[in-house]
Amino acid sequence: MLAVGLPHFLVVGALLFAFGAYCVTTRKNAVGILMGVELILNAANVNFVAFGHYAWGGIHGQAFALFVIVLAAAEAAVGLAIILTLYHHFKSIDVTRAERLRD
Amino acid sequence: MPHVPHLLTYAIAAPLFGAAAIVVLTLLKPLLRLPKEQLEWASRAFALIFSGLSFAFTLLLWASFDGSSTGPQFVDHWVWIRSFNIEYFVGADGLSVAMIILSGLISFIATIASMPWWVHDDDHHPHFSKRMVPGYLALLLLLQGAMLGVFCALDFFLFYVFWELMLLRMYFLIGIWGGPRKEYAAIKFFLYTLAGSVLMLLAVIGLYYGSRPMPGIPLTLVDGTHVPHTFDMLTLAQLGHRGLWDHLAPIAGINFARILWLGLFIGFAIKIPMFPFHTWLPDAHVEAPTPVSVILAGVLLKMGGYGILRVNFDILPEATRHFADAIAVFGTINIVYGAFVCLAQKDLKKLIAYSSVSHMGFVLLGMAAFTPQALSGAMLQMWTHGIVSAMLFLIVGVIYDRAHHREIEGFGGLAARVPEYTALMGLAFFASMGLPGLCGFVSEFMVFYGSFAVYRTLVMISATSVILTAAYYLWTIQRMFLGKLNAKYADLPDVNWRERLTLYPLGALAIVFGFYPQAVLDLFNSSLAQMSHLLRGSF
Amino acid sequence: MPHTVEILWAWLIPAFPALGAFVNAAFGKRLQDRFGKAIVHAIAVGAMLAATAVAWSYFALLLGQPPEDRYLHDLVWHLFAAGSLRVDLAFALDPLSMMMTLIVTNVATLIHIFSIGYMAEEPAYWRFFSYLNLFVFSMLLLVMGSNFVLMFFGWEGVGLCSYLLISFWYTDLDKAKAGMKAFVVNRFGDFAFVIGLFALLWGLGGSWTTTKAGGLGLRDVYEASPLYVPFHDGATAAEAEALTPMRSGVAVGPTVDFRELREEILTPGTGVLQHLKGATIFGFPLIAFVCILFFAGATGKSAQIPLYVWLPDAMAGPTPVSALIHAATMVTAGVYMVARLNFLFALSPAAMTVVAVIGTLTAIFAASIGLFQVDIKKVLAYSTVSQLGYMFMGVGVGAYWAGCYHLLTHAFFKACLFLGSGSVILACHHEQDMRKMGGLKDHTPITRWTYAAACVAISGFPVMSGFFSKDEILWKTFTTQNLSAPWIGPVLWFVGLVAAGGTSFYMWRSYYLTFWSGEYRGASHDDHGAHAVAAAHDDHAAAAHGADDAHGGHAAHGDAHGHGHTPHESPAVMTYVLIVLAAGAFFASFLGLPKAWGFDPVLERFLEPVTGASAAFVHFAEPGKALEFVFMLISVGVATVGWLFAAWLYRSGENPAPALWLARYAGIHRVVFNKYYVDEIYAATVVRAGMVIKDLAYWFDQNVIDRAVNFAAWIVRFVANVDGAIDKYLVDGLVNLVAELTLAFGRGFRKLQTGRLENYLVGALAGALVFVAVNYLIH
Amino acid sequence: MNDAIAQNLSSLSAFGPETVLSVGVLALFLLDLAWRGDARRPARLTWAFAIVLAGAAAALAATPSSPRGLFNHMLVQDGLGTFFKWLFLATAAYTAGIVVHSREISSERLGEFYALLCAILLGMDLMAVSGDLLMVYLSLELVSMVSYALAGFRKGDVRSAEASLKYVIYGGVASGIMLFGISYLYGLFGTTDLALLGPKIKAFSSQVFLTQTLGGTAAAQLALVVAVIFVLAGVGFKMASVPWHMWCPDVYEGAPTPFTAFLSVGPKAAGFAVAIRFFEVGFTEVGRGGLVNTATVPWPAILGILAAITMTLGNLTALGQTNLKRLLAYSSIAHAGYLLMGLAAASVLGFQSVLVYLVVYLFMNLGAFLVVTLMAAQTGGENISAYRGLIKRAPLTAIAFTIFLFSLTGLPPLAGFTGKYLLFAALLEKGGTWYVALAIVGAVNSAISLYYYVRIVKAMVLDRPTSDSPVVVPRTYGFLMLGSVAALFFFGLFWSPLYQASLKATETLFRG
Repeated sequence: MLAVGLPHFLVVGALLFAFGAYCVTTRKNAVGILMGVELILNAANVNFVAFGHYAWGGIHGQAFALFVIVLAAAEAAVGLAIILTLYHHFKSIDVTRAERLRD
Repeated sequence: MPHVPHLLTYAIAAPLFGAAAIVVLTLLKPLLRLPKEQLEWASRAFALIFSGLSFAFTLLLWASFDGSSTGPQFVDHWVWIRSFNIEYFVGADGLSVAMIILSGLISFIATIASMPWWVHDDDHHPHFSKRMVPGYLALLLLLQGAMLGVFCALDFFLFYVFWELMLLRMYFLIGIWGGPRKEYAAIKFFLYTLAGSVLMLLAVIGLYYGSRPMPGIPLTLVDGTHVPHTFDMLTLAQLGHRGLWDHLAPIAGINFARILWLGLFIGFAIKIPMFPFHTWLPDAHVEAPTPVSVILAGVLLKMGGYGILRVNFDILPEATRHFADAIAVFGTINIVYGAFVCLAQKDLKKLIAYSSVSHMGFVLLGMAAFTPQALSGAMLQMWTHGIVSAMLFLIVGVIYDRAHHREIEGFGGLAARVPEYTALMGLAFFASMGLPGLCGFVSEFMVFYGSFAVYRTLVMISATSVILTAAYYLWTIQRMFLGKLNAKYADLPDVNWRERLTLYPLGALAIVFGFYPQAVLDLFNSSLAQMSHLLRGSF
Repeated sequence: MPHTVEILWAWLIPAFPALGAFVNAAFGKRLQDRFGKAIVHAIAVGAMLAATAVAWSYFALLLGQPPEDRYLHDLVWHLFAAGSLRVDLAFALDPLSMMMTLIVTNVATLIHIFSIGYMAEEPAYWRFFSYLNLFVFSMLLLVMGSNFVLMFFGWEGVGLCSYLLISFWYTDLDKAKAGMKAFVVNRFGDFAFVIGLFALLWGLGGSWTTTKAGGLGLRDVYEASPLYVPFHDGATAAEAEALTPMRSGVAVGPTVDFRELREEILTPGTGVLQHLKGATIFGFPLIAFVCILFFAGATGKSAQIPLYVWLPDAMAGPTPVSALIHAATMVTAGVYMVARLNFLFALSPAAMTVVAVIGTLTAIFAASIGLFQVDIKKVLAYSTVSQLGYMFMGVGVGAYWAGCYHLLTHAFFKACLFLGSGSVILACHHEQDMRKMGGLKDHTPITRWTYAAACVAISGFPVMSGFFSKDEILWKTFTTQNLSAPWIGPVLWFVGLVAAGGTSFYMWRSYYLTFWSGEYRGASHDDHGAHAVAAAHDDHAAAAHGADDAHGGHAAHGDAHGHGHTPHESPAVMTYVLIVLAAGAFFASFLGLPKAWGFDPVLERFLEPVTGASAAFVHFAEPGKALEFVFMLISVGVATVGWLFAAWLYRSGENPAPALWLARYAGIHRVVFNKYYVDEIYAATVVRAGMVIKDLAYWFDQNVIDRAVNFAAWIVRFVANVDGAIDKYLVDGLVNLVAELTLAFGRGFRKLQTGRLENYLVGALAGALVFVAVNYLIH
Repeated sequence: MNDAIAQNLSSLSAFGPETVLSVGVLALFLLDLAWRGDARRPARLTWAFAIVLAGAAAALAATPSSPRGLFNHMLVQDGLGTFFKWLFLATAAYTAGIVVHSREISSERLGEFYALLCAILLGMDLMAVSGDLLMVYLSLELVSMVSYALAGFRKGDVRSAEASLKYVIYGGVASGIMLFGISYLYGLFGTTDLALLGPKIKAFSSQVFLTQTLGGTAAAQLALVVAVIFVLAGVGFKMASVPWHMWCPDVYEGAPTPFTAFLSVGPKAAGFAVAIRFFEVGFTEVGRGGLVNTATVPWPAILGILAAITMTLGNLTALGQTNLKRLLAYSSIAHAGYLLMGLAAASVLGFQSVLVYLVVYLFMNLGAFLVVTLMAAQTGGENISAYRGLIKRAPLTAIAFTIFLFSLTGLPPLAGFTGKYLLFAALLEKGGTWYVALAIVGAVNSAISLYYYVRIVKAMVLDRPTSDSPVVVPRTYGFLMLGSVAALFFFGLFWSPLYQASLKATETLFRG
């Protein structure tokens, strides 16, 4: 039987991070990018929880993950608010439109 | 002569104080309801008084200086920034005393030359002596204080601070009150010299951290506190004499002392200016107003030579020995190359600027030879060049103020119209070309004599400047003064009193030091003999 | 060391002229405006008279000493010192410098007096006399200085005065250029002189160290410390000893003092002589190197091949100047120097040969050019060059006293000739072309007779001093044994003899053309422009007037010359001077009546203490009195042939031969008349090279160094792809491949900041990953 | 359990400034609402903000700085934290001084601005005293999130909106990366407490368990490198160091100028505070005669390379800028590079030099932004061309700006020189080829930086003015400029006090 252990979770975490990274670097949609950020944060969460459970015990990892979840929500809120403002200006949430500030 | 306490501090502080007075007066202008005119004249009076005061202090220094002693005299020594063992430490010794006096003299002359006198220039381009007068004079005084500070400072950090200070002042003096391409010239000057001085800063810090107490050489502050490192240049020199730097860990496989030496030397060489770091000089000179040119040529270039003697030679003798041949070669290039470039000049001021390049080459060549004659000759060359080049630039200023151009070919036959001016220019030219009986000769002779023992071929090459210098100066005289009078200048006025006040003293000095150079040599001969001993010592 | 007489007031001799020069320079114009010209020349001549008086009084003092002690020394102050180098401002009067001092003061006084008349119409009278006094001051420094440095002070000082006086009428650009040429050409000589001096001093530096046969190398310098021991710090006995090591009671080591140098070389046992003889520099024997360089310096000042080109042009100066500087005094400085250093030159046969050969060549070369000159002053100029050649011949073969004697006699007769020509020129209203003179013997009798007397002297007839001095030189040349090869002497003698014949011819030619050859031709100005040279000289004259114009003096000038075109004798103040000089040229004979005639030459005895220094090294054959008489006869014969030939050709003014020959040998004439195109050759080589190098150097400065500097800035600029604002700062421009590459690089940098968020994010992530990778890999 | 509560309660005594600020945030929001419609509202709000700051300062002064852990080692109390808190307070006060006369923050929203500023201040304070990576993350997020809001504070301004968008996304990614790194650190060592991490990292090679779990030393090593670099990315984002700097010019340009001013000093300093703690505690120990790098990751080299790249890129890119805010943004990137040199030195003097430099930087950079704000308000121009001939229109402002710029260049006798001197001194004290090379890079960069600073000076002093109308300088600005100039001169000539303060702040760091 295949025992699910720490390495598996770590691989999942790394994959999530990679997907998140891919997402933020390729999406043109601001909301999509924000989702990529969420993926990255959750990749970290997976790591925290997995490490906490398999390697160190205690609730430290889980607690950390909870904080992250809360903050991720807050960040998403702020981010969406700003995207909304931008939408008022550009009537679009395509970030490639926002390139007035450049050299 | 009575020993005046804090003499050097007074000399440095007088111009700084004058500048402060002008600034305060300017700030109070609205309060006192001073008319612009009155403010300007008050500034001028302040400048003359404080610059003159500073000059008087340096004269007093000359009168009471003991040339036979090689240690520092008139020392002022306080702890300044204790946490870094930085001290306010000024003093005059054989290496610096002549330069201190020279900068006092030239500063005062330059201040006189900054007085306005020309009434009918057009309103769009007023004469520099009438533009933003308080600012100009305050900067000029600050520059003078900083220059004196550089020569007096015996704490390396203090030295560096003064060094950088004068850089900034110069930038503004050229940039604001200069000629048509002033911005280009100012920024070129600034970048060039800043590039040199940042390297210098690193080397200064490197020396500081390389220093450590040695048997018999404790490192202490003036209050007796023992410290691990020091900025005291005299102590650093003692450490250098004992070969401390040669034991520092090498950097990238290269002797660290030599890297430090190069860092310092490039900073100074730019000031001298040594080929190929010289191209800022013609531009800066051409664009600078006359008094600034006077200071630039008369004092600033000497800082390079002084710095090399004080720092490279005294603190890093071993590396100096290693690089001596290179210095001599560059000195020779300076001399000959500068002279040839002079021949090609059409702008009078540029010609004189390049002649400075040529003449400062003697300083390099003389220093590289290490013999007491050559070292004394190099120092004397700095002194005489200070006097003569200042006079030359004043002379250029005279004609520029009148004709509003400096094209040599644009004049002709002026001797018939302005005989006094012609005579003064002739005197300055002949002094500059090293005619015996005028001050340039003795220094060149001593440099050649002292260097011939070491660099025979280089001296022979350099001595061709005897011919070239005569050629370019006489050619200039011929083109400007001889022949038929150019009708455009039929009404050219001769020198006026303000110009006489600046030119005659310098002219007289050029003759006096031509026949009695020993008066100056006595100031530094023993120190330089000692240095010569040191540099040749461990061969 | 022989006894030295310390004196206190020798400095007065140069000081009086210096004072005169200063007063006239500073206040002369105002004095002249207020009190007239008399006050100016009163000051100048007064200064000269005072100096002369002091000089004579010291002459008396000198004669009072026993011959070996005739050395008066006056230390004024230490000029400068560093290390073991010590240079004094000190004057020394030994027989040689005494002779020179007397020549300078007396002849100069006479010429000052002559100038009162000659320059009477010059508005810048005060300037002229100031320059003259300054010249005398410098010349006195030159001859009286006790050391090389002071001699060099004078050496350069006379050069300066020569420059000032040649370009005295500076509004004429040609004259100004002549002055510049004189100075710059002289500087070539000075260059050689100082190098020679440094080489000598360097050689002496190693004189007491046994290992350094070839002088000192870089490392040796630091070991052979005596040259460099601190001056003030010579505290310990060892250092003091090292500073001035004593050998055989004489301080040895580098010294600029003639006397000390002589002592350390000549005193047996110091080892200096042996050292110098063995030393080499750049592979040459040191002494030959030094002496030849010194002589090269002399060729500049004394107008010898190859640096003589300036002297003919120097005739642009006022005629008294030509007489004083370019005939009697300054140009003899080189001869004086060689005579002064006879103990050095005598050590090197090679150097002596060079001196003698160059002197002889100059004598014949200049004489040949002199044959065809039409400008009276040019004739005299080439004659001077030629006569200086004789002097060098004399000092070159080792007959130092003979060279000095010729120097003395030449001072008289050449000054007389020049002043005579000045008188003629004044008579002909500033006409210098002899073809426009003629028949002056009736108009200017005193000038004519003094000129004739001087011609007798220079051509070498045994009634005047020139014969004795020249013949002594020729005789010594024939008998010398001091040159590199024994046959050189006789060959030089023969060449010198031919030159003497030429001298006789062209001097008499000038005499006949000027004073005989029919009637005065100056009235007709028909041939204006017919001869380029003549035209040029007219221009000179015109320009001279132009100069007066500039000083607003034309009216006065016109009045003074208002009496048409008739020549007139000069005022008494000038003619008396001519008479005195002619008499001097005669009486100088008694100083050097030859041994062959049973006399003991006075001057030879007098100069013995100086020239005797080399006695041990110079030798002459003694073929007997009979042969000497034969040689004298040959000399006289050659001179007579030259005279008669000139008389036949030019006396009547109707002999068609000159014109005929001129036409037939036009090619040769042109070459010789144009001084063998030496000036043009110099222009094409030395001057051209200088001009090319200067252009190259400046081009290099502007286009390589400055661009390199700007390039550094440009790199920075391109990296940032700066907009036009910065262009203003760094406009010097540089477009090349490297800059283009940098530009591309810069675009890449700029691209980073696209303003596009996703690129930023890629940057952030990729940056982090790159760092991870790099760290992981290098770890 | 009671122990923990007791400890938390006792920790509160050292939590004074933060408490005051927390209360202040709420109070300011409430007052903003309460005074709505009042004509004197801006002045009263400013006073209120000043009172909050004063309260925080008083609380800070009353807080002991003897080192100890607070709240279960979530926070620490030590000299370093106190030093930074003072620095932040000063920055906030200065910013308040700037904002009062800025046209970019409308008076209706002033209260909001102050409240948010207070919140950032709270976040930065927490950053400076974070003793645990969790706290680092939380406080950093606090600072970031409020910053996003403030960057887009100008309603209706598209550039402001764009700036805040870029900021929020970039910041989100950066903090995500950092968090991921933290997760690995936690995984490797089982703790996020910085004080505990240190010894564990030092004993890393003996971590048998992990090497087995993670499949060998190499993998563990990779994990550690990833972790450290990722944490550095989060911190580097705050410091604006390459390659995490790209948000900086755009945000600086788009954000309201007073906030840009604050941003250029406050969060940057906070980033350095975290960096000092993270790298010092985790990666060095005190050896004989100095600090020794013990970690298996060559972090001084990483930081050194980062420093060199950051300052070079910052300076070179700044050369071409004509918009002053953008130019100062690149300049601030370059300054991050200079500061990184101090971290790279990994010595007491290195950390000290960072602290001193930050103080000096506060005066000169805020001074520069003060002038920029003034000019934007008076002439509406942010471009360099708007500064032409300023010396004629506002001589004292021009002189003050010149002094700020020269101080930024690092010319004596101005304080910028002091800072730079100490940085170079720290490098050369360490010695060795690479440190000397880094110092030379720094020196050359100083020279390059002069070039663009002087361009501004040149425009102000040498060029002809575009308009003759004088620029009116509000009195507050005048005092601030004068004070900054005085401070720059004072710290340039007598920097012993500053140096002593930094010594006091850092001496508690190396307790081992």
